[in-house]
Amino acid sequence: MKNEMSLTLLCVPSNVAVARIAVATFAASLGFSVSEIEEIKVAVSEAVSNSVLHAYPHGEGEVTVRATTEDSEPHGGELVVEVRDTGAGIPDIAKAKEPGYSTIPEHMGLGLSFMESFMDSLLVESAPGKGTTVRMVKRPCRQ
Amino acid sequence: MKNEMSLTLLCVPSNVAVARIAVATFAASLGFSVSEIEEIKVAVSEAVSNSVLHAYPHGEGEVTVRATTEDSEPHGGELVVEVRDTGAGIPDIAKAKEPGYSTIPEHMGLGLSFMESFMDSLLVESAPGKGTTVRMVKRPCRQ
Amino acid sequence: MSFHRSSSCLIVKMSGELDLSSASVFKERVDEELRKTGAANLILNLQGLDFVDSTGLGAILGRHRQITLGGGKMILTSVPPKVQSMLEMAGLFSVLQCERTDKDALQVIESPFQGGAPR
Amino acid sequence: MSFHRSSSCLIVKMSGELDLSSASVFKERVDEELRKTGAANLILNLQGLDFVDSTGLGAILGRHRQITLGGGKMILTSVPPKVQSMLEMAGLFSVLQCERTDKDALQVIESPFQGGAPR
Ligand SMILES: Nc1ncnc2c1ncn2[C@@H]1O[C@H](COP(=O)(O)OP(=O)(O)O)[C@@H](O)[C@H]1O
Ligand SMILES: Nc1ncnc2c1ncn2[C@@H]1O[C@H](COP(=O)(O)OP(=O)(O)O)[C@@H](O)[C@H]1O
Repeated sequence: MKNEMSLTLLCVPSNVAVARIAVATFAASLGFSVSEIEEIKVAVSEAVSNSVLHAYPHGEGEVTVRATTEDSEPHGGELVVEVRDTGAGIPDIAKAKEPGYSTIPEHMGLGLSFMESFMDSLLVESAPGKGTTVRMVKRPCRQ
Repeated sequence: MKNEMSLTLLCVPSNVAVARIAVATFAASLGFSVSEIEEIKVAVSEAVSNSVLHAYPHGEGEVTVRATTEDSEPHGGELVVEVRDTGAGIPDIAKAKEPGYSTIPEHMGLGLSFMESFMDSLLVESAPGKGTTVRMVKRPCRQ
Repeated sequence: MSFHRSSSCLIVKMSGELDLSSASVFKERVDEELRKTGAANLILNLQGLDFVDSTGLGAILGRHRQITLGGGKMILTSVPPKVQSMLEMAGLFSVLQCERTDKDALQVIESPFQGGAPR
Repeated sequence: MSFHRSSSCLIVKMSGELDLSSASVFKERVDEELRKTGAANLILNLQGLDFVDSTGLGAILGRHRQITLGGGKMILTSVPPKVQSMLEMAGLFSVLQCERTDKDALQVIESPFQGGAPR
């Protein structure tokens, strides 16, 4: 089924749950298993947490979560999630993706690794000063 | 706490749940009771169902759900939800609000009544051919 | 949603949410089950129902109309408080009969004095 | 989240979600409870934990660091399968000790041979 949602949120911690629960409910119609939905929730949580934590160190900002499903082959039943902010950006994406690398001391540096593990594909686009877009795709396993 | 969300959805039945669950999660930080959150879910469900059912009889369309909370007095802790479509509009709002009035045979005609009962205030703005905006406000009771 | 059959009565245990999206599935599945079993009476157990809105109530009322037209009886059981107050608001509390348990409802349906279609 | 005290050990039963929003509440409340009770060891029962992400795991690891620095022992119990696989991915399975039940964990902590701070 073709479907689209676009959710824009203020970058505050309590909105991370809004984003992951909205996308999980949106994805439910695609026939993902319970544990696949859990994986989608973690991936969205990581991406939106990153925008909240890293994108706007000096003030307020927004993050937009777009999700789409297509009904045309060969993309039948595919969930695409795009998380976009217009914040600080990532100077070195390869470095950011290394497990354990974080620019915030108390943090794990595992956000991007979890997105990569839990979704079928991950694409990070970022330009310092312009912002970051994370694009993730997942297909239900039983299809 | 000041907070904002804006969610745009394709008008398909499965997105009604996306809207009500997103707003319920968004509202959770305001300290509503469990049963108040249930009431918010019903009201949002009714408003978004109306856009899906009535706004675009001849094709595809979108509905946008905006929710905000303010931290400035006297609106401290107030949830404002606005559900907007750009569809058919309502020719006679007073008539539409009558309990039991529906232009679709199998339906109850109770959507607007439930919004009015479950929220503290309801404002309907509509112009035939232009679309409909429903604005609802609710404050947590224990405040 | 799960189905049970007891003499002339179909018992449907509801679960999850009943809204615009699930109402059509609910209608189809209940109607199919009524056809398959030939049951004249219907018990809807609402215990597991997490959410219902006016579209969901409409779907429940629709089953009531159909069962009543066929001379049968429809009874709601284990009605959660929040659903109860919505039924009251909707003025449906007088139309839709409610009983506490499935057993109570079965007794009402099977009693020769209280009506309900014959077995 | 609920707290129980058993000899030198604080037992915290987790519930709900542990993410960026709740992690700070979790830290504050556990640290306050550790201070109030003076407990040197910590058992985190994860049975009721519905959701955790890397920020949540970071908050758990933070408590582990603190307890270990103080010479105590921290043990996770009733770890749900999905949390277990995230701990494995994060390479934390070797760092964070897990036991099946709170009782098992208490035995480990109170055994003089297995370490843990004295009562
Ligand atoms: N949206 C973003 N905006 C700016 N920087 C980001 C963003 N996402 C990730 N980063 C950078 O990449 C690093 C690694 O990210 P990640 O793997 O998610 O770990 P963590 O969020 O725990 O630091 C972050 O510490 C941050 O410096
Ligand atoms: N967003 C909308 N766009 C167009 N018409 C609407 C919209 N919302 C409500 N209406 C009209 O108002 C009537 C009453 O609405 P409501 O009380 O919600 O009952 P119901 O949705 O069950 O018909 C509808 O039948 C419809 O004709």
